[in-house]
Amino acid sequence: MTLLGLYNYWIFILLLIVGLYAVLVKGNYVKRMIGLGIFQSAVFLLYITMDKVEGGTGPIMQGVPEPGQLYANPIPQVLILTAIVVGIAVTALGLALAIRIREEYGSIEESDIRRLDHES
Amino acid sequence: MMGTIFDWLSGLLLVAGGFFVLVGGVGVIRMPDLYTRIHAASVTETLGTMLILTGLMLHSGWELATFKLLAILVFLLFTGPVSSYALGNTALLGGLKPELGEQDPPKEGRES
Amino acid sequence: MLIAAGLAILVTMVMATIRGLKGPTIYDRILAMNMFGTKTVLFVAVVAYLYERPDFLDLALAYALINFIGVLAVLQFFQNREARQAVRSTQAVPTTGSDQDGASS
Amino acid sequence: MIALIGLITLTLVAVAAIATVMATNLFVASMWFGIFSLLMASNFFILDAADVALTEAAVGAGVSTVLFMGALALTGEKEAIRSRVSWFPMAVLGVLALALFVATFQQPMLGDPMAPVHQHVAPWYLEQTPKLINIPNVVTAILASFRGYDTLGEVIVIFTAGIGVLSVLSFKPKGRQSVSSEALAAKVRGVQHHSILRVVGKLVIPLLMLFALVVQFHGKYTPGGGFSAGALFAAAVMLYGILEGADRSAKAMPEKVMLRLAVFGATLYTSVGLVCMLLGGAFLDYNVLWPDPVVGQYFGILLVEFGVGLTVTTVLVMVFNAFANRPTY
Repeated sequence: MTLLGLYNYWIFILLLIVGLYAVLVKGNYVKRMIGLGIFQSAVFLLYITMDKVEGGTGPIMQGVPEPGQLYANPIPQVLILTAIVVGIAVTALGLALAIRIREEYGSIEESDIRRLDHES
Repeated sequence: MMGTIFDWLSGLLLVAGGFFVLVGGVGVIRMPDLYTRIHAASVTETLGTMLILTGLMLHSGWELATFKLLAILVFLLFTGPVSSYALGNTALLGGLKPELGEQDPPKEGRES
Repeated sequence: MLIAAGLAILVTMVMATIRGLKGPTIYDRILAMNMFGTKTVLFVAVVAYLYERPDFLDLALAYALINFIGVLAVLQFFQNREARQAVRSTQAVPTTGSDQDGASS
Repeated sequence: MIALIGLITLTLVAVAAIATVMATNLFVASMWFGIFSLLMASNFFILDAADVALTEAAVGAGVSTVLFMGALALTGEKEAIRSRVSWFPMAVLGVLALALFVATFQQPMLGDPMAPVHQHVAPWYLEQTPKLINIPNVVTAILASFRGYDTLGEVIVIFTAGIGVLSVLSFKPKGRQSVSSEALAAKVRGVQHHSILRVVGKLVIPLLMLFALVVQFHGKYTPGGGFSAGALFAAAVMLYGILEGADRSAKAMPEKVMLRLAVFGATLYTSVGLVCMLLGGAFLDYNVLWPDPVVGQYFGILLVEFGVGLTVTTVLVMVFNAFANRPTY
């Protein structure tokens, strides 16, 4: 059971590596943005894993809270709540750049773009 | 007394809903082509959803949450079949042929 | 009972994942995504009761309204694709050879 | 039992992530990304983060799928397969994975109440929110009041990203003929010939907008707030654009108006802070807005959340309209 308490962190590592793999190795720009999305989600998972308190509940109080009531830590939630929307805005910017690159080069593969740059 | 009856009923509905959801899931894996799979998935989307959400409604009693569950149920009953229809329609227009059995079905009645 | 229903939903999610991984056609993947949408609604509703926080049902409500959009966007993309390619090939001036849809593999 | 459910969903998340990256068709990849985000949101919910799950639901399942589809329509969906993968990035990834894996053994276990993160300011926030601000949703209280400065920065980032998208897409390639959006619109009718979809879709749009408003203004009491409400409202506009054609959604939500509203939202946030300064408080110190500090906090949070919601909605709508109305080159 002790090891299961670390499972969230391992999945976090896996997602981080998978996302980073897509960003580093894949040559397609849209695929890279998807990889970046997975990478972001990995970080979100790490933060949200931190907020859980055993026996606690979501940090939204119902009426007057009982004295011993535990709540999940709200701070990581606040950070991630804003980060998700910032993440989609940044993804949109990346996709817009990919669209422009496609229009100029006719491709969004890095190898093609390198070749075209080299030729000209 | 009423409480326990509702509890039993809600447990029954939840288990039945879980069963139908599961059956639909098996169907999605086992069925031979897309259209039959859509058919199987629809079971989870209508019958399973209805049973589970009704079970939850009975579980919660007469509260605000009941109305929320009712709203969820209504939305799912509207959107689920419609998106199934849209998917099937798109697949058909996209040129995916349904996998039909032979003209004379075999006597055993086994699929494909 | 709640747990039984929750586990049934989870197992169905696993099955939908298998279908998505196997799915011979692209439509099977759309089907898997569609199934995932509804299953998530049910899952969130059941877990809200498991946690005894029915006020979190708002989330399930949001899902029920939202996941329709994803499926529609996908289908619209699909239906537009052929028309877009047809228009592109008739109207656009052909440029370099590597222009065809970035498919210069 | 919940732990077991968490294990299964996390494993599914991992499977979905790997499937996303392995898919060579970008269309399939974004489909898997949608599944990934649904699972991620379920996970957030299991980990007691209802607000985050709501935002992820609105953004991940709705908005991001729509935006990826819009981009793929313009860039093409096939990914070139690379046969040769250089060893260097793989080595970096391997070392990183190993280092992180070793580091996890010093991390606090999941749900450990003694973890350092729970010892710092979090107990103070949980204790003082009912007294100082008196709203049940502590996340909203921290977001809009205690850490309002931080959120202002995030809003400005979102606004800047929106401006970035518009300015990147304002360039037109030279010397290449475009397929005009009219010619395309004549051919591309999308889902518009499906009467059933249109009828049901139009039924959903007003309800979605209403729900977004509930999330916006009731977010002090239930999960919600400006960020999730903005994404939900934008999703409603996107649904309209999908059902009726993007040209119509651009007409209903013209870029000029959207841009001004986005500016207004960000300015509203800042000016609430400045008004607080004029009234003798610190920047974004809502206590001075009203004789009773708790009421002052109430109004401050209301206005600030409204500014956030406005900016998020308009930026996402602008991005959608810019993508969907882009002529194909």
